[in-house]
Amino acid sequence: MSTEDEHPDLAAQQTATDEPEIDRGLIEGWAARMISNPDRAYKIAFYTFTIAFLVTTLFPFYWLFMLALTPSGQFGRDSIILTPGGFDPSLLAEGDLTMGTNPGAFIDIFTTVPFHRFVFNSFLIATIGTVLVLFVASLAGYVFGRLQFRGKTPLLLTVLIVSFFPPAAFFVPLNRLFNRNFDVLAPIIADGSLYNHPSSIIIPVSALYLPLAIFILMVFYAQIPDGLEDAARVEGTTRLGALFRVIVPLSAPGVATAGVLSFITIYNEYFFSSLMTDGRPENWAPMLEGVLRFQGQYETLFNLMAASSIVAVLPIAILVIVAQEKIVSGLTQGAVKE
Amino acid sequence: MANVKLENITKRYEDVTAVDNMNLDVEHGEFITLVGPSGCGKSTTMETIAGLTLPTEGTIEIGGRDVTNLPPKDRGISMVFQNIALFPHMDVYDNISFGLRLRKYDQEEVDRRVEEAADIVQLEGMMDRMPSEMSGGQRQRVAIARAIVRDPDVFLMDEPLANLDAELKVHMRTQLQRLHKKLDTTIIYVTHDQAQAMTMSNRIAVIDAGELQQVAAPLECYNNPNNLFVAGFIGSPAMNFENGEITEDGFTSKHITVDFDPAAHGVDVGQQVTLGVRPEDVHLERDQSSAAAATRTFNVVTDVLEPMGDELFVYLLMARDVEASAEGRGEGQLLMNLGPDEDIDEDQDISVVFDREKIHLFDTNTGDAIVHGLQPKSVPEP
Amino acid sequence: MANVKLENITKRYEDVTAVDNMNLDVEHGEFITLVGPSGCGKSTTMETIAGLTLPTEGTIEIGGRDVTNLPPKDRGISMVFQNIALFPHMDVYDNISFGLRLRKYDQEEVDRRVEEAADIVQLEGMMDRMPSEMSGGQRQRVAIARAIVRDPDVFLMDEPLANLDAELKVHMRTQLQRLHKKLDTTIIYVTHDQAQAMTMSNRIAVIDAGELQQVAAPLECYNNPNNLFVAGFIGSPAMNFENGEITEDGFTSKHITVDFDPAAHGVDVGQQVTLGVRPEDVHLERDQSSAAAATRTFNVVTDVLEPMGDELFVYLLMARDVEASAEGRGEGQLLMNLGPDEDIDEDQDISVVFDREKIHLFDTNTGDAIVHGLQPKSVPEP
Amino acid sequence: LGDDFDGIEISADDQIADVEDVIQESLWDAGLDEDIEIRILPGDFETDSRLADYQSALDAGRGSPDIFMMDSGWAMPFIIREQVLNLENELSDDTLDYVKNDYLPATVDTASDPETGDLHGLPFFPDYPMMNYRKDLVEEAGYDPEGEDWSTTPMSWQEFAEVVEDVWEYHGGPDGDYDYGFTTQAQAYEGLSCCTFNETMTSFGGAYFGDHENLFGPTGDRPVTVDDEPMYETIRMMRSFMYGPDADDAHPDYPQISNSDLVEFGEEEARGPFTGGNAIFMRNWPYIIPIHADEGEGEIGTMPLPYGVEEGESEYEGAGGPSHALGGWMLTVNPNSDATDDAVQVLEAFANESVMLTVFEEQGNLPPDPEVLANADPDAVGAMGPHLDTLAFVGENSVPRPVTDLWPEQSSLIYQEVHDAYTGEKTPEDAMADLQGQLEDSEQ
Amino acid sequence: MSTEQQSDEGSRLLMRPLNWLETQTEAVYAYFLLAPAFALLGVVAFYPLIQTFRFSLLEDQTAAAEAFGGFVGLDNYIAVLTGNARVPRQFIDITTTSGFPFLEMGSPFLRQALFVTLAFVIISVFFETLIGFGQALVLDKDFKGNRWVRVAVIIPWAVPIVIQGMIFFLIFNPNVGFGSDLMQGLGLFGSNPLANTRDSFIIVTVADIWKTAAFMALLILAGLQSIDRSLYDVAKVSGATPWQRFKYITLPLVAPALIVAMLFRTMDAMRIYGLIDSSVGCSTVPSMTCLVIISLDQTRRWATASTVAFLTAVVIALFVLVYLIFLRDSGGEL
Ligand SMILES: Nc1ncnc2c1ncn2[C@@H]1O[C@H](COP(=O)(O)OP(=O)(O)OP(=O)(O)O)[C@@H](O)[C@H]1O
Ligand SMILES: Nc1ncnc2c1ncn2[C@@H]1O[C@H](COP(=O)(O)OP(=O)(O)OP(=O)(O)O)[C@@H](O)[C@H]1O
Ligand SMILES: [Mg+2]
Ligand SMILES: [Mg+2]
Repeated sequence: MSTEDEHPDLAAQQTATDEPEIDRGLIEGWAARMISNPDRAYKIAFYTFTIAFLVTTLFPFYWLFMLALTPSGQFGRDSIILTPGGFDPSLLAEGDLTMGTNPGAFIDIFTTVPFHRFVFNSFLIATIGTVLVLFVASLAGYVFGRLQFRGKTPLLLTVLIVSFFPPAAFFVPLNRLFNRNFDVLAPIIADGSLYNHPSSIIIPVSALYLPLAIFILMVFYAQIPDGLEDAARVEGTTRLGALFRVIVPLSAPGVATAGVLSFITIYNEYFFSSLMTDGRPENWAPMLEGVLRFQGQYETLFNLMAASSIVAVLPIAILVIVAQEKIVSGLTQGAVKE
Repeated sequence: MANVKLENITKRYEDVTAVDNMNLDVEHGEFITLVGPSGCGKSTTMETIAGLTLPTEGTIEIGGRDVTNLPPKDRGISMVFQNIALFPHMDVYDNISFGLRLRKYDQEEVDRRVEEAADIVQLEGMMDRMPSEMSGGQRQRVAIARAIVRDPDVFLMDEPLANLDAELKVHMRTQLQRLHKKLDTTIIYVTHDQAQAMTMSNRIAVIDAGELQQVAAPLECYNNPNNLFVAGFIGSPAMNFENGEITEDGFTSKHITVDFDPAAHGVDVGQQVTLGVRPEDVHLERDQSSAAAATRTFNVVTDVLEPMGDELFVYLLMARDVEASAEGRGEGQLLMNLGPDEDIDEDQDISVVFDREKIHLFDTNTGDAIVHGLQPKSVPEP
Repeated sequence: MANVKLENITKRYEDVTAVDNMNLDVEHGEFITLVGPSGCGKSTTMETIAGLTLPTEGTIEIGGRDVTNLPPKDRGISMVFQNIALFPHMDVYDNISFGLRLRKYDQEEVDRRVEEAADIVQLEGMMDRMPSEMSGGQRQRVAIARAIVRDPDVFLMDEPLANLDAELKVHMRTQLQRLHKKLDTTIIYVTHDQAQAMTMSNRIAVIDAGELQQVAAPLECYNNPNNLFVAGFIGSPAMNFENGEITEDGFTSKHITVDFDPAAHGVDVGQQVTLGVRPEDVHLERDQSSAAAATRTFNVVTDVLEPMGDELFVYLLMARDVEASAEGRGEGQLLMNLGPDEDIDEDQDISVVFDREKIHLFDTNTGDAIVHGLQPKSVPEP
Repeated sequence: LGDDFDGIEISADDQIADVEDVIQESLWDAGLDEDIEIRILPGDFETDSRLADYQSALDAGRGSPDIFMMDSGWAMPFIIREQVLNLENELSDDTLDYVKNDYLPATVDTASDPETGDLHGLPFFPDYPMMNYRKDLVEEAGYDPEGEDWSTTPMSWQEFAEVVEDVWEYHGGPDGDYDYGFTTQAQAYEGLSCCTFNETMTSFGGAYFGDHENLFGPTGDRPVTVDDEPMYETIRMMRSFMYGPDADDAHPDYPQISNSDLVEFGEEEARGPFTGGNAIFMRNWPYIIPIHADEGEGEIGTMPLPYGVEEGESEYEGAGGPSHALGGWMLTVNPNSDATDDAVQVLEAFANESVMLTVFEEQGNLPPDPEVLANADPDAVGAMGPHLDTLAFVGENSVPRPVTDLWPEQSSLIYQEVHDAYTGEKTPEDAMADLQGQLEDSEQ
Repeated sequence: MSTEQQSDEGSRLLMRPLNWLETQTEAVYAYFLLAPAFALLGVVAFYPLIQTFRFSLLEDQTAAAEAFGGFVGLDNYIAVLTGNARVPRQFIDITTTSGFPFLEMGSPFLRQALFVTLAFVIISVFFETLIGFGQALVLDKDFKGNRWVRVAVIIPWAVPIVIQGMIFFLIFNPNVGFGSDLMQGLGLFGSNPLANTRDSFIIVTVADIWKTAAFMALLILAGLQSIDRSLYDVAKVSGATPWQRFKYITLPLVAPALIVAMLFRTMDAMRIYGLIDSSVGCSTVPSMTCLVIISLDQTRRWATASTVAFLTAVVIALFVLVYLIFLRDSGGEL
């Protein structure tokens, strides 16, 4: 099968070498080459775009990093642009390796509060939540994407309706529900209520994220050729088996995307988690609670917030790196003869 | 015992009836081939048997059990799909062993069977290729291996050899026949390849527009086709047809007359009939000895020659004034089949005879066969 | 002028060399067919010509222009893909008219051409079906229509008729030939179907494992194969081979001797050669008149019979003690081709002769052909 | 992983949670039953979120935490709704007496039901703003704060503005080393309506709801008095400070001593430049003093906030003269707790001088009993030491916020209109007229 | 009857319900598989929504422990729609006048929750889609280092909203950031962007685009990856230029994913709150959800909050209708 490895390279090299360049101005020659060789222009445009995207997406991060390195006393002295506040390279000569910055912020966040525990809580909650979401949404996505039955459209719309409401709209009833003491739960959970229990974060957040996951999976599952599901069923799977053994792996880009989106959402969730836990890391308070610990009634340790946000984003960066193999796996190619 | 029984199976899509009230009884251990024009409903029939499509009406039995509502996995079948349908995310080994792994066979057994199947389809050493890295024929062989690696009661094979070269086709043909004998399974097969249909099957089921036309042994269909459709469909190149009328003396058309006793053949004088004769039953006058009973001689003109290496197809015009229709054989055109070295040219006047015993008569209006082979004439020709 | 010229084309994948230093010169207006075993590199060659894959080495010219680095759209080609690859989101009309709409033909012209193409492939009235609602053969016909609706300089067709029934195949064959004449285009064709290869092509290019074996007119390949591979590959069923040695008197093997003058045929005494004879050049002793020059009689035993309707294949064992290998024809096995009504049984002792003029000799070690057709013996046989 | 702590949980903030052990010790020392353990939960970071948090806990009838630390800015609605325990019958008479007689009266008011006068919360610590200034810079410019006893002698806004202008000018003005002569908080947020605007317009003799006895209600039966001259004065003065006397709706008598960044400033934004050595005067809460001691530039001095008109010159009782918005926190008991008795005992222990002192030393949180502050040893309280005088003065001149059940929505109406007037989107007259209408509506 | 191996007893038991399912009709099967999703949604979404709807018909009660008073019918809705609700910024505040155009803004355009939200949604979703598509196309290409570019492009989406708000708040903070000076220098912003409704609106919009373009990119990328590459071969041979391949193959095939992405982006943008709250503040840029939260958390007017939430849902429903029509046209399942 051919891939995107088209010929621009070869073509570009060839024309580039036999182009007489002596008597042309630099720009003029360049323009002429662009015109005579659109592939090259295309390539340059491509890299320009890529770099522009990179700069715009990464700059705020870079800036956040600079903020983290700024010692607390340096806010407001001069604005932070490309270097952290208080940055003074001349200090290097005096043996100050930090050059007036405060890399210690990245240690302080673990010593002043157990930030790692907060991150762990969020990570665990997000992992469980994501698995739950993907499983439930897979079943529903399969139904909506691949089955024909009466009542499908109304049901699908019903799912969608959930996303019409601001999360706050669910809050008062849910708060009353989750804080009620259920005697049945008493043996499992300390006081029979879900307060301070991870499930009180996982359940509402998963449910509110469910419609998006269902829609994403529906779209991707619908695209898998029927032939493959048929083949799996003949080979001896149930329909559900075919879903998890064939349709899900083949929808890897969609599933991984839904997974990443849901993981990030749950990982960063704050609204429900701040209300369903008492804020102690032992009681499953989430990562964001940890970040916001650095924001007091009056004093806000922006540098520590920045440092902790950077640290908090790391697990997600790793997740994305791992998942991206799946996100970009374009596997269906040549699956069936059509 | 794994007989397969279709009873009144009908499958309707929105605007097409893909399968129309089909009744088919496949014996245990039988090798039956479904043939028919493209879009006639062969694949749909297979899918219904497999349980992948629910029939709109009718019931299906496999091994005496009503399976109409059973899921595919409980029907004891395996299937080669026309569209191949390899799992793109699995390598060859995983594709082939998929069904076995589902059934939790132990690793050794899986390996052994996969190796055996790969051997049969000549795919040794490709075990870790992905489908996207294989040629069309290789993919098809993986699909076959995936089906034969298990030993189900019924094999459904939809065009399993379409992308294979002649040699491999012959090889696979033999292998499938051996497998059939060895495993004592029932095989339902779809092919467009006459050679496969003729050589492999116990019976052929000829389908047209979703309706069963004839179910019989291959030679039976070839020699005694039920109707015009079967006659035209079975045999390649197809039978020659000539529309005409029954006269007192036999058959008369614009170009030819063949004389026989209408009464003795169950036709009425004046009846519109179509006469059919296969290309190999048209002989040069000088070879007329090879016909069991030659008709009178017809003078024809050669049109196009198609040398095939092992044989030579000669298109004939029954008269100089016949328009050579390029769209297959038209009225007044005739095809004959000669040895490869026959010394013949285009646009040459020659004389041919038909083999009387191989002449078929059909009712032009209903298409039903009337007679296969003309009886010797009661009154000897002068 | 749209000749196609491949010069030293090589295409390597990670672990396979799909095309190996191929040189091929296709004339303007020629119809050339690539044949070869599954996985030999036919599709890859087509993709290289189309510009979908960059060759690892070598250059390609179309119409005298070096197109090695041109994108497919600037090569003036159209292609039928082996995997069909219809656009799933377009109905039949949109699939067929895709290329035309890209080129902004006006609506009437598009309609006219689409109708014409649909007519050729017999898809009238299916214009608004989606690919998922069609049978395998119907989809393939859409793919063909999509390619022929434009008039490019070069047509590339990879197995375009694989899923069609015999009748349709013949129809399409004729249609493609007409199209070829009418449009005066160059066609490069891949097929596994001998009949197509033989009847349609001006020349056949036989490929094995990425290497070109012979490029010649179909009958040339059939009658004068360059080497053992071509001899075995072209012709279905394949040629019979017997390995033996040259003696003073001619050829001797475990089962047969054929006498001729080694010197006159350019072979040395003691040389290991393989004798080849096609099934249709093996005759019953009683029919030996039909052979131009019969060899001596061999006594053989019939093994399996395969009645095909229009002919009968008989597998022969050259001696009672030969093991009938089920894996195709092995040592000491022979296939012959008889008329359908020949009166013969399995396991019967019969005598056969070969046609001397149709005997081929190959060097067993190199595989190269030495002689096609034995000369009349200088010393008449007693 | 559930924990089985069965002591008393106090939801407070992060900083207080840090000194849990010290507080526990001092509570025990103050006579708390040794069996009663406390645990301080960090609670939420922001006062608004904490409000939401407590609201949902109380709405759902949740039993934990046992004690809430509530902002006096929003505790009143809970008290009015009887959602927190009425302490009147729970606390010992001694403690009740001590609180009602010796605690800063304004803090007791914000913790009591306005209708019945029943105490629902134990004031934990009050908070009041001061004017902070860079003593070193002021002295360089030729002033003598100590000699002139700035620390307990309030200036008028006019005097103040001139001093600031002068000092700023001395150091180069807007183009010199200091971007701001003066910083305060004028962002559109609670702090504007409860505090900075409130205290400034009060010092000009204005009032939201007429006489100060109306501050805690009764809602609906009190006048709305925002469309009034002191309000315009305050706004015009602030506009002069930010945009200069020549700007639209600016007060021509006041010089420019800052810039329009103030409309984006909350506490931290105001503190940043000051601590960072970029501002000379700043209105802020005492929390900045330990921070400044740690990392700030120069020497810090404090004084009361300036006043607009003399005390008593106001049309409304209680308004006029130096005014300092009273903030602060109280402890309330969760009635759903299954250990209310223990929780009340913990409160009793908090009403103890040594506990107050411990908290003051550890956290810089002022004792609710002014006597304790007065008796504190300046050397024992760290950075706060030099500022005890000012704090005492400021405490006496504090003005509570008008918290009722309607305050949260009235507050946002106020800060939005005031902010619009500050930024010049509306004239002071329009803004206050609009506000008058809105407040009257909400009072119904 | 089958010669195939039987799985062990345990998994047979487990298989039994699955097998039972296999033999049911498509509809029964569908309902069965939907059960978990609807059970979850039922408890966490539908039940609360019914409650919330009930709340919206009750009277607010700020001075009692119970937040709701008696039944008042649609009074809350009328109050909110006529600009008379007890909220600091109105949902919609239009009065009729006698002269042309007969309608007059009661407060400025960007101070009315409905309008500020609509403007925000239209602008941000438009640019997010555009930029996200561009990013996805870049990410879809094979080039050196693309895995890192991919991570870089996706990562803004991983930043918690509060932090994102903080970043933009600080960038435009006069003390810390450089944003105000820069934008003033360019003549785009006034002196105090965070205090200016228009400037703040732009900041929030840009911040949102910065963050959520990645969401679009991710979904579109997944859509792109699911396209059978051999279709591009066919298109190339048919003579399609890269643009035509995009238009006729990529776009229609990615459309279902794209529309779902846009649909959810739109719904999300309609509910914007966290970003505003943590950067410029709800009083400067009052979105619909801002009103909900203010009434919920600050003023404890829960009936009003419920009413605004339901009105928000109605507005979103109207938008969704448009999408569903597109989704249907694009051949998506529905
Ligand atoms: N993408 C790929 N990566 C690795 N190997 C490949 C790839 N594509 C094809 N091949 C290998 O290259 C060889 C030639 O393949 P090609 O598709 O050209 O065969 P073919 O002659 O068309 O065969 P068939 O008749 O079965 O279609 C095969 O061995 C195949 O496995
Ligand atoms: N999903 C579908 N929706 C509508 N019509 C369909 C569908 N599937 C098949 N058909 C139609 O049903 C008829 C029978 O199709 P089927 O696939 O069984 O044909 P076939 O005999 O296998 O043909 P071929 O030899 O071309 O594969 C065809 O006319 C086809 O167009
Ligand atoms: Mg089919
Ligand atoms: Mg191929």
